[in-house]
Amino acid sequence: MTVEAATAVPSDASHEAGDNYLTHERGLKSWLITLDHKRIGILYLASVLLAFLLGGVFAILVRTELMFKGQTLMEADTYNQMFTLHGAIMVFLFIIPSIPAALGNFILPIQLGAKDVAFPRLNLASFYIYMLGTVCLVVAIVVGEVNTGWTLYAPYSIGRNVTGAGSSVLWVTLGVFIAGFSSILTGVNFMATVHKMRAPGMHWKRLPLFIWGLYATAVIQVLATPVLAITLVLLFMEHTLSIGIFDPQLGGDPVLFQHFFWFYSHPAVYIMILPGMAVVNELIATFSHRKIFGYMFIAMSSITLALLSFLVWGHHMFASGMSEYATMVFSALTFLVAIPSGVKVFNWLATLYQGSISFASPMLYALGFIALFTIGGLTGLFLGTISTDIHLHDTYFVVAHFHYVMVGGTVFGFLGGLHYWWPKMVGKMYDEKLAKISWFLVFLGFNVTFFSQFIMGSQGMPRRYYDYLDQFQPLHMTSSGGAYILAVGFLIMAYMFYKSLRSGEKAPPNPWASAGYEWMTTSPPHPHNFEETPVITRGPYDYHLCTEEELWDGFPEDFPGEKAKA
Amino acid sequence: MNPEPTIQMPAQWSTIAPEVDYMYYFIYWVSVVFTIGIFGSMGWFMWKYRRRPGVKAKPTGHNFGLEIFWTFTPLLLLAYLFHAGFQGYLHGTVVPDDHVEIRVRGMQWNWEFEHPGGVIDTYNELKVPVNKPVQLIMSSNDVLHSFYVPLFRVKRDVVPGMYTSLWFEATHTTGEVTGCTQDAQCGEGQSCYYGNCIAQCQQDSDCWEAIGEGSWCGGQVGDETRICALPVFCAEYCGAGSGITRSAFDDPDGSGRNTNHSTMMADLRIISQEGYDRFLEVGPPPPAECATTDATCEGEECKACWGQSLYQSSGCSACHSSDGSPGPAPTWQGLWENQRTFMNGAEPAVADRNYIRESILNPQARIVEGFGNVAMPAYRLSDNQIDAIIAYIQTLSE
Amino acid sequence: MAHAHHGPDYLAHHFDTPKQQYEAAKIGMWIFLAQEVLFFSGLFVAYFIFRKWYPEAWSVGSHLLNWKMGTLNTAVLLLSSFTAAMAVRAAQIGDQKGVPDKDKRKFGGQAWTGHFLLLTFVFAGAFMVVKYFEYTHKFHVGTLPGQYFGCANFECTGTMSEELVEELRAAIASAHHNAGPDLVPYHLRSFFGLYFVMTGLHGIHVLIGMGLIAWIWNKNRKGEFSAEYNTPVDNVALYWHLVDLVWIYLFPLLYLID
Amino acid sequence: MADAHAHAEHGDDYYVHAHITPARTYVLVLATLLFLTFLTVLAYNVHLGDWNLFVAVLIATIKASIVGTWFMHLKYEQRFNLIFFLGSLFFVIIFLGYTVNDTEHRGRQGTLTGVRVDPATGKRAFGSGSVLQAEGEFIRLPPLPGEAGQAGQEGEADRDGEVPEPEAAGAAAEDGAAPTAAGEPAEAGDSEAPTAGEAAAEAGASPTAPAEAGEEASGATEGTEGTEATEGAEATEGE
Repeated sequence: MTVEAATAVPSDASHEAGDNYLTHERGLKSWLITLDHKRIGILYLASVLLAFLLGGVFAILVRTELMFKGQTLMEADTYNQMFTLHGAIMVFLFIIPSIPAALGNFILPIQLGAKDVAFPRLNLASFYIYMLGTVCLVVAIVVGEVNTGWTLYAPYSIGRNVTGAGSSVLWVTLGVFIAGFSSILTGVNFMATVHKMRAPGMHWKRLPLFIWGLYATAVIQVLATPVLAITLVLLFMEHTLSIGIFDPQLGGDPVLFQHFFWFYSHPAVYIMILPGMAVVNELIATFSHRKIFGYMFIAMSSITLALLSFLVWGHHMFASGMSEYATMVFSALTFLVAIPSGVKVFNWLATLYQGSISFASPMLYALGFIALFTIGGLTGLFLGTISTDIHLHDTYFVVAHFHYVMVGGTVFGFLGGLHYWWPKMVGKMYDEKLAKISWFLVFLGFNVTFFSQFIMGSQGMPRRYYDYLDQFQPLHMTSSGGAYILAVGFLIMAYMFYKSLRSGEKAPPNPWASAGYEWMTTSPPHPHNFEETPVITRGPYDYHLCTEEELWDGFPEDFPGEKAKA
Repeated sequence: MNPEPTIQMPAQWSTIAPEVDYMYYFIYWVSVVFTIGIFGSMGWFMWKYRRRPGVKAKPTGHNFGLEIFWTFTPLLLLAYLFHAGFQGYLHGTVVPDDHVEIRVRGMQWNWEFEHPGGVIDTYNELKVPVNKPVQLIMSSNDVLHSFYVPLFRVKRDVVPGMYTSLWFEATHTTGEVTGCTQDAQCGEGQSCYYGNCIAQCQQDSDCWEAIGEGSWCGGQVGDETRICALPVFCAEYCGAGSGITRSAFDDPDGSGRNTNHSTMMADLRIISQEGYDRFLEVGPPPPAECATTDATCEGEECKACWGQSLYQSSGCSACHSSDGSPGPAPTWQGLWENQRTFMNGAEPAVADRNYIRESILNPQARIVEGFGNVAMPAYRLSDNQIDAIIAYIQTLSE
Repeated sequence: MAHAHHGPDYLAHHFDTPKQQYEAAKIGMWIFLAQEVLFFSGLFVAYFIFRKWYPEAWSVGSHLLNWKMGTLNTAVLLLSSFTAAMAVRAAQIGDQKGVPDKDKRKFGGQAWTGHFLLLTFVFAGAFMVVKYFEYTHKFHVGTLPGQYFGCANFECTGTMSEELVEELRAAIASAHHNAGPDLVPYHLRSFFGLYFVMTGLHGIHVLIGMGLIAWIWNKNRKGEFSAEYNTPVDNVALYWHLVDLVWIYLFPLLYLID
Repeated sequence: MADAHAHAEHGDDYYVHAHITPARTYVLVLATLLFLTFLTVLAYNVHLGDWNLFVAVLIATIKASIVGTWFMHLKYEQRFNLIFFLGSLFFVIIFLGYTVNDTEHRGRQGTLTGVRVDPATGKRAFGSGSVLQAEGEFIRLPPLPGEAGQAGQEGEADRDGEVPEPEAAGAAAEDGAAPTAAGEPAEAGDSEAPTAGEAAAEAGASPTAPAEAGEEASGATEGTEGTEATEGAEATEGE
């Protein structure tokens, strides 16, 4: 490895050799008021995993209810609350912060060779803001009756003069509003960090693609989230004061709410998927031992996606009574999104070509990502084409499509990243065999769950239905069965990580023999990430510049697992 | 009779369905080609370049031409998709001139259909003529709804405070056209419905056999005879009944239908033009338990029965009692030909046929002394229905 | 390597140079300001759409506002922006001696920073006082948003207060777009809905700004800023200017559209 | 960045060198801003119709750029900050432009899609709020005390007690002199001005009616077509 220190001055005389961020300070307090981006990343990780668990429980309840025609578990109204909470929690508390705030917080400064993010206090603040938002959402769950769907469409969510949502919607609104600021502040922090905190020698063309992806995400977070905030303010005011902006009873326009909502929520889809793609770049390069093909094209496709994401929100509204002119423009622009997405997939394939492909568990997630994202992306064509969208809109086809993108994309990216960086984070290896078993179950379960939903959707099964016609019984049964397989896969994974924490083998600094910058430091990293500020002399994927030994054994210590295979 | 449904798409029942399906399958095959290409090459690379001792990855080169190729050639395909999709959309938007206009009102959780001439159909039942363009002009009273008929491939949100519209032209009837006037004139297991013989059913699969897959066994749940129809869904989420409730419409027939977003479904019956004209003439039919023949209700007994049914299903019972007990509105017991005094300055009058008729159609015209607190909504009922209610009120005074 | 121990006191441990720290802070602030722009944008979008749909309501609504108070507030905010800019300048010059350019040193130094910050604070307070009078008048009369329009003090008695009737009469008479004498546009409700949300959110920003200015003023009093290090003053002033920028648009759009 | 200053002797890149603007410039900027404020108020008092809005926005934009350039130091700021801040305005324009592309073009192609008032019949769409349906886009001012004989034609509004309707009922409740006007559709309907009469008639209908109370309110027109409503209302007054 060609890491050179600029000077030989030790970073901090008080640090003993082998000191790392986990052992540097001890006690609960040291965690709660930490300014270390790594610890904040871990805090986020724990929180989003809890949110994932909660959202997952709701998902299982929803699927169980739908397993049989008629009432299976719960009343129709309870069912409505379940899918609302599943959506709201998964979107706002899990997917959006998952990769940027949890993995990104941990990895981004290390990859940059920085000691911390630009604004550590802001970073901690954004975590607590996120927690405050979570508390509000939990209050909403406890006081009950949130049954608006995660989209909070007006006028149902206004709940005035119609059979609408009760005041618990206000708690959701508040929770999402607050959590949104967490997202904004993370974005601000990452952008400033990427601009100003890069290690010497790391010019923009040497930036790891993970960071390019997170940078593009941050741009969206900063520019789109405030629009959600103002939408929620208006909704809140409409609910409490009846200001007459979205409420047709008072001359407002409910379709305007959808414009406001999707101006944020469409870019938010890219807040979700771009980091997933970003992780996959790292995984593909590491486990193929090959420089990413078309580095600049991938980097620019991330930025392009971020910008395009602001231009296409109307494709959620083709059936909503929007004008035909707007429909035309939005449909045309929507197709442009396919271009950068396609570029990424093609480039990943080209990277695999002539590589040296290892099938370690993170790579399985990356390959799974490509497969599922391909399906998710191609089914997007059905929805971008207006005439077919009219038929498919608000059916299970849409549900399946966005689960393929968000679960098959983001969650697979997140899990791949979690497996990949787990040794770096906790300093321990995990049981590769269990990891592979759980991957298989998750991959299988996911496809069984959601592929059947494509067929239901095109056959005309509307979404958010508590009950269904006879003809959909077999498919709903299949879908619910898949959900259980998925759940078992996740349980095994949870056990696997738990086992690793308890009794995992000690991880070497670079278990995957990666050329990435973050593997240059110890596992777990030094409190300041690197003992000495690294000077970057090559790109993050320049495997051809690595020595034979580095490529096969990792560095600087041996990694038994990889070596045994070799 | 009808084009068979495929594993992916339901049967085609409207004139625009083939065009939508063509686009669907076009994209489907494009996707299949791409999927095979991507999965195939991925699988091949995974096998061919799996990690083996001593075999290094080849350094990545540059191929600017290739990058440009796969960045820009998909644009051609995408341009075509946009063009064709938008064209199809416009076909679904611009209505042919010789269409029938039907006014649709969505409300939690019922559909109300008003036909030309002001005939308001039974809740959740839409009759349309076959082979005739039908334009629906829709708006909603409360929250967003969405009118969706999968077999027609049409969908449009129903937005409060705004009109939306869609049109379709059905290509098949949901029954056989025989010009019947009584059930006896139709085959076994069929009902005579405005001159059309429509299959009776117990469950959806009966209708699949009779008129094709995707149809369903509609009608009011609880009726003895139910007849086949196409399902109309509300595709946009419109909530559940846990908030403020409007009791009258929560559970019109006590069967558990129409209490929720997922129960907001309607029956779509496609009948012959003659049958439709007849419907416009006589209005919606009495419930099956009251009459044996369609749409006509001969005899006071049938009318009173119908009236009682309407008393329940239209929500009158929420305010008007039928046994003389006090309520927010005057009781119907002993109402007939009773002397009424009014609070807003109108002359006292006798509750006769004309008075009851006015009270239903324009309830605020004269308000009975002591009942100023509740504003009764105006009801749009056909003449036959009003007669039935009057007959029912008469029976309560005997 | 420059670590916390090696640089000046104000240099945080994870930065290498004051310049890096300064630029990071500035870039962060500007990104945050861009966020603020989009935050307010939603209101302006709603404003323009409803303005196009309901011109009479907007026209009559603007005549129901007191443009003199609006003008006064604009002047006050511009002055506060000026003093904020001067405070930054004073902090940038710092207390260092021996700077040859006399003009540059005029109004410079810690003392002047404090004075200008205090002035800014006072102007901000004045703005809020004027706002307070405007709001209380509207509460009193009943020019309130949405369903509360016509309900003095949010108590809907079903009767419009006489003052409101008088004001409406005058506003309708002078409004450029109106439907005829004595015809009140229904959508005044939406106008005042937007008016209160827009000015209310702006007012909250002013209050936050006042808090920040007070905080910076105190830091300055303790002598934490110098010619080398004055980033917080700079950033708070930037925030304050943004608050001013928003008002620069709100004022004509709400008060002066005729 | 990090590489240039590993030594005790710091180069130019170590400390911040802010650009200090002369106080005179700031005073000049302030004066310009105050002058422009004066100008915008001046323009307000000249009746330019829709151009008033345009002029107001134009002057505001000039003022905003002056504040940005000098007070916020954008003139001396790093290029990225300038680009990003101005770039955010680009997204605002997209937001506004695309949304207006919808709101301003509804009902152009399919004349019935997206409009609030049916252009053929003048009927207002279901769900616009029963009050709005009944009274149209405009409400008459209630008469001042002493102006007898001008009964407000609004119906009594909130019988169900759910929707407080402030000025509806205002006059009706108090003005005992005209008991038949409020909530008395039959009479109003008989009046000689048929269209307005109907509008008034329906005003009495329930605000929360599930059926379409008062959809025929002819006074209900689109906001921009104020004249029709005016006629309707005046006709009522004439009864």
